[in-house]
Amino acid sequence: MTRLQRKHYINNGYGALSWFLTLDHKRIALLYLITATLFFALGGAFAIAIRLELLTPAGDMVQSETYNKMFTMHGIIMVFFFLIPAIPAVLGNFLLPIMIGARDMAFPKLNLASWYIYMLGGLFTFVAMALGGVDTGWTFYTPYSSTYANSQVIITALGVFITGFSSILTGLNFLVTIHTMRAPGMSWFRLPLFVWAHYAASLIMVLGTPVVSITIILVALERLFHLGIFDPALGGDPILFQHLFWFYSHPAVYIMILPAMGVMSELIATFSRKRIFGYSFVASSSLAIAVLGFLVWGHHMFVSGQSMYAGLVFSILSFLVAIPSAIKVFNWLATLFRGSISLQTPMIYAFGFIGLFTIGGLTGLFLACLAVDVHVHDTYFIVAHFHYIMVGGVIMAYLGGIHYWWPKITGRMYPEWWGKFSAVVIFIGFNLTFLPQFVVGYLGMPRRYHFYPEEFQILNVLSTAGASILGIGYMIPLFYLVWSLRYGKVAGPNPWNAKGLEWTIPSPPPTENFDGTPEVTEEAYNYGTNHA
Amino acid sequence: MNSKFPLFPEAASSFAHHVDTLYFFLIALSVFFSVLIFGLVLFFAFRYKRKPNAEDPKPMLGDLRLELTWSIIPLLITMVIFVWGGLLYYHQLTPPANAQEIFGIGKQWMWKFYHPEGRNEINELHVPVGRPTKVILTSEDVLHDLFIPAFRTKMDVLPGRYTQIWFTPTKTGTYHLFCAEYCGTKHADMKGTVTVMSPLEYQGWLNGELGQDRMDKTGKELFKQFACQTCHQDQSLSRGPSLTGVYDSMVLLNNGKTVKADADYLRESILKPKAKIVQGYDAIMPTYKGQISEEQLIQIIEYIKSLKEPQKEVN
Amino acid sequence: MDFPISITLFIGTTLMSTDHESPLKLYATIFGVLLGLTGLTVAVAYLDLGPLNTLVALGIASTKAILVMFYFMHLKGSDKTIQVFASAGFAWLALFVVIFLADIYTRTPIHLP
Amino acid sequence: MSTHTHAHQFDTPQQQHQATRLGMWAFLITEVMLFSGMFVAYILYRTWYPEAFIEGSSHLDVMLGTINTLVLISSSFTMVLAVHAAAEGKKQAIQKNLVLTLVLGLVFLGIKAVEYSHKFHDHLVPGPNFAHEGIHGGHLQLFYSLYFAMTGTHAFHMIIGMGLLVYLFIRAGKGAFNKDHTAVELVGLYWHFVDLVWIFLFPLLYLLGRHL
Repeated sequence: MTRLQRKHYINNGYGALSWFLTLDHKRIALLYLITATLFFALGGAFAIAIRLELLTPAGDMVQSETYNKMFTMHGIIMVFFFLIPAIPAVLGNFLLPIMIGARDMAFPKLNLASWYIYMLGGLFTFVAMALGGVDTGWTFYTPYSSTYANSQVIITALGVFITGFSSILTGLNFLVTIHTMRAPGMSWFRLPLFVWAHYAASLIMVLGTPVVSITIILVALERLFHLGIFDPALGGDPILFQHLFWFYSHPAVYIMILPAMGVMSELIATFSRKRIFGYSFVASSSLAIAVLGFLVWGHHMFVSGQSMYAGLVFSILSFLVAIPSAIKVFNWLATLFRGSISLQTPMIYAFGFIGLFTIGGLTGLFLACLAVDVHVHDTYFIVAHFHYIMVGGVIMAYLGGIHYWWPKITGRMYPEWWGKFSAVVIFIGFNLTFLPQFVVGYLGMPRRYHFYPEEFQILNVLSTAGASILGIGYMIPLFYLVWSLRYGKVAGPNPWNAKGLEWTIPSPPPTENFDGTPEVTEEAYNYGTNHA
Repeated sequence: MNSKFPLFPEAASSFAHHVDTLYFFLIALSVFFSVLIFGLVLFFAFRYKRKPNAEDPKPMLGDLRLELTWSIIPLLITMVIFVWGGLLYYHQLTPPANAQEIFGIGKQWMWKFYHPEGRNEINELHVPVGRPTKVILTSEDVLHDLFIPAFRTKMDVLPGRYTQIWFTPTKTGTYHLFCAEYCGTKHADMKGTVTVMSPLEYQGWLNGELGQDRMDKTGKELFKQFACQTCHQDQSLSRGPSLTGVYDSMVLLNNGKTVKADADYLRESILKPKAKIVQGYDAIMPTYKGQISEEQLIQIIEYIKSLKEPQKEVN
Repeated sequence: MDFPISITLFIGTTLMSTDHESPLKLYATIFGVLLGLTGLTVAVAYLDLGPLNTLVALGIASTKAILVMFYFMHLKGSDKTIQVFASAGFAWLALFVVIFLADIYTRTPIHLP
Repeated sequence: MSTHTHAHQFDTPQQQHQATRLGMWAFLITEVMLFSGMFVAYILYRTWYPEAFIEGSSHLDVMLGTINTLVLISSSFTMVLAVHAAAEGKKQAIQKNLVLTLVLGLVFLGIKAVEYSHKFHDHLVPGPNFAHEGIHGGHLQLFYSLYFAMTGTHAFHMIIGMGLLVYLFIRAGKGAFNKDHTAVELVGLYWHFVDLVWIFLFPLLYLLGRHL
């Protein structure tokens, strides 16, 4: 077993300061990896608590107040502290500069500042939890959040406000890096699709996040200084908050899914040894999703008292935004056609993504369709839909990406059998958790209910059983990946024999990534050129 | 509510089965595409399994025709769903003119319903089968949402504004009624039942409880109690505009605009009289905000609605 | 009404003649134009142009904004990416407002005379 | 920021300069979208309650608002001169113009403080002690909530800007800008943006409806 005796970015400095004051985008990615995993564990704990509570219709595990705080914290932690930063801040931070042939991000200091701001936001959320938690739901709808709630809304609002800046700084860093630091020869249409997806996601981060920041601050100002912008007693519009909130929060779900789609394109290309079919269509569909994503926020408000005509406008636009996602899935299928497919762990996660994301996307059509949404709005049908996209899509792609680039990040391979095993367990556990929720949703079980009528119990018991399998499934990788740090097989620079700049440098890569700036001469993913 | 383990909700309103048919169409569509995509993925996975030290396959860059087909076909399908859903939505949001009106008030963690005939009920709603019923809703505090799964319809309940929900029950029985917009600690407890009765039973139930008189009768007493008639009389020189037949009529304001005198307008004119002033009258009406409760408001509005023929005995 | 017309004429002439002078002269001219426009917008605010008032006020504000961005923020000479970035910000603001109005104007039908 | 030679991750100083300016403009986009939330709320309530907004803006002092606009535009001008001086490496000129910009910024905040004190004095600050005998009680509070939210956020951005100007002044004193003046340019862009926001706030809050 060859020893890793070279100098690389991990052993290029020891001691806490070399990590907490690092400017190296790869080390910052590791900082994000560890903290994001901790937040995921905390959010997951709340999820398990919720599922246990819903095991019985009587709601006798915790009080209503505590249950409301649990699902609120589950929402806030998972959305703002894991799903939005996960793939961009961990995989994006690590790989983007390498993939475009740069030595680091455009603004390394901003990159580190974004991690500190992310932790500061997390601190505010912990303080809010310590002081009693918040029970407004992760959506903070007014007038409950601004006038009637008596829980820690202001501190949590500040936590979300601060974390928003971490997302803005990451997005800004990506945009400038991709625009100005591509290696010579790396034209826009030679960029890996991973970079295209992160470019589109960064556009949303930069254009959308400030709107939720000001909205959250206005809610805090209304609670602190009676600036009653959302106060219906003064004639304020009870729906204005929802407009401002969803203008960001719907594009936010595209911030989560676009990087996942970027990871997918990389996995499908490498493990079927074929260039992505219709490269330019997949790249431009990322941009189309980013732009169209900003036009559709009203489909969260079909029954909110919004005007019927606006409902029709948002419904047709929501159908339009579904088309680019469909194009991507069909192009991935076409890439598999006549490929040379090897079912290693990342590819199993990729297949899991295609399966679950397709179901998530198709159920999205149910919600864009006005008449069905009137019935299923705010029921478990919606909970199941967005979990299929966020957990089925984003987290499957995230785990696939972690496994695919693990040899590059740590220089060691993960155990192959355990990898496949945990992927299958997660896939089974996931479907058992969320398929019953579609059924109980259409039956009319509203979301955010502490207790429910008896006839929904069996479906909820199934869902809780699935959740425990899913919970175990997520813990297995934690063990064997940590195990692999010490005992994993040493992976050379290119264990998958894949194309792409990140596979041309040693793993783990040196701090400088490349000595001198690489020259790019060939297309992205040009497998199979030995024929020509 | 009867079978122990239902997998599909009961269809108990006129548009319930329309929504269900659309729902089944969407399920069929989803099953078709899921099976197509899963099948292709699994088939390709096994058909093109990587053989040991095989050469990389020939690159296939892309094919515009294929790209167009799988963008246009999904677009057409989605447009079909959009039109079908949109028409049904329009139908769901426009109650018929002859709909019977019931008033509903959402208050933190309970529902109160007021039948014009005077019967009030908490967390329960009795409606006759076969008659289109419109529930006019408002909230006294935060957002709520009246959701009746068996009728396949819901509508948010907003503070400071009326919203409406309508349905035509087609099956007698008792069905769930939920609050579907998060409204605080006991959001899960803010539920009740909708009981659909035959018209005869409903009539019997209506005047079953004695002593409570019709809503507009209570409204008339409130009208006198708050001395509204001192200004609102039918003579031409009365200080306030005449209210006979004003409901749902077009009112010319002093800023040249005309607005429809619907429930929202009447409610705003009582709580914030100076917001909209009728042409030819000056802004002298005091606000009743805080003195008249939501309940009394809808009773007064019900009384104003009943002022069709010229008043005879208003003293 | 003649006062605003003379102002706009003055602005028109100075704008045309700014390109070839030294930067300091250019900045001074733009500065003068901005002050003039401020005076103009205040003056016009007191004239009753009906609904036109809002349009004129926003028009003048936008011209001032464009002047500041082009000359003071050197948008004029900088490369295309920065110009696209600058316009993207305002485009998204406009997009948000326009679709938002789709809901407000159709929510409670206002019967215009 | 960095010495005249470029930071290690860039290949050429031009690339670094280009990246920094692009990064600043991307940041200014987020500032535009930050204010967009309040502009949308303003548009909604102006459409719904025009009379209350006209009454609300009639209480604002147009003279002070106009002076403030002129002050802010002049500070934008002196800022441009500072950036120009930095480009030519004239240390005294940089410091002179930075001080001028700072003073004008302080004048602006001073006038704003005077205006705010008027509102406190006339009980026009939203909240329990909001007293107004006029006809539009609630809607007027909406106007003043928006007024304080928008001008408050703008003033907050001014304070940050003035902090940056002081930082630049100190650095200029130590001759940090004779070779690489990007920092002055960035603060200049930020300052002009703050002026841009006021250019739109002034007519929307002060001028609309004056003619009635």
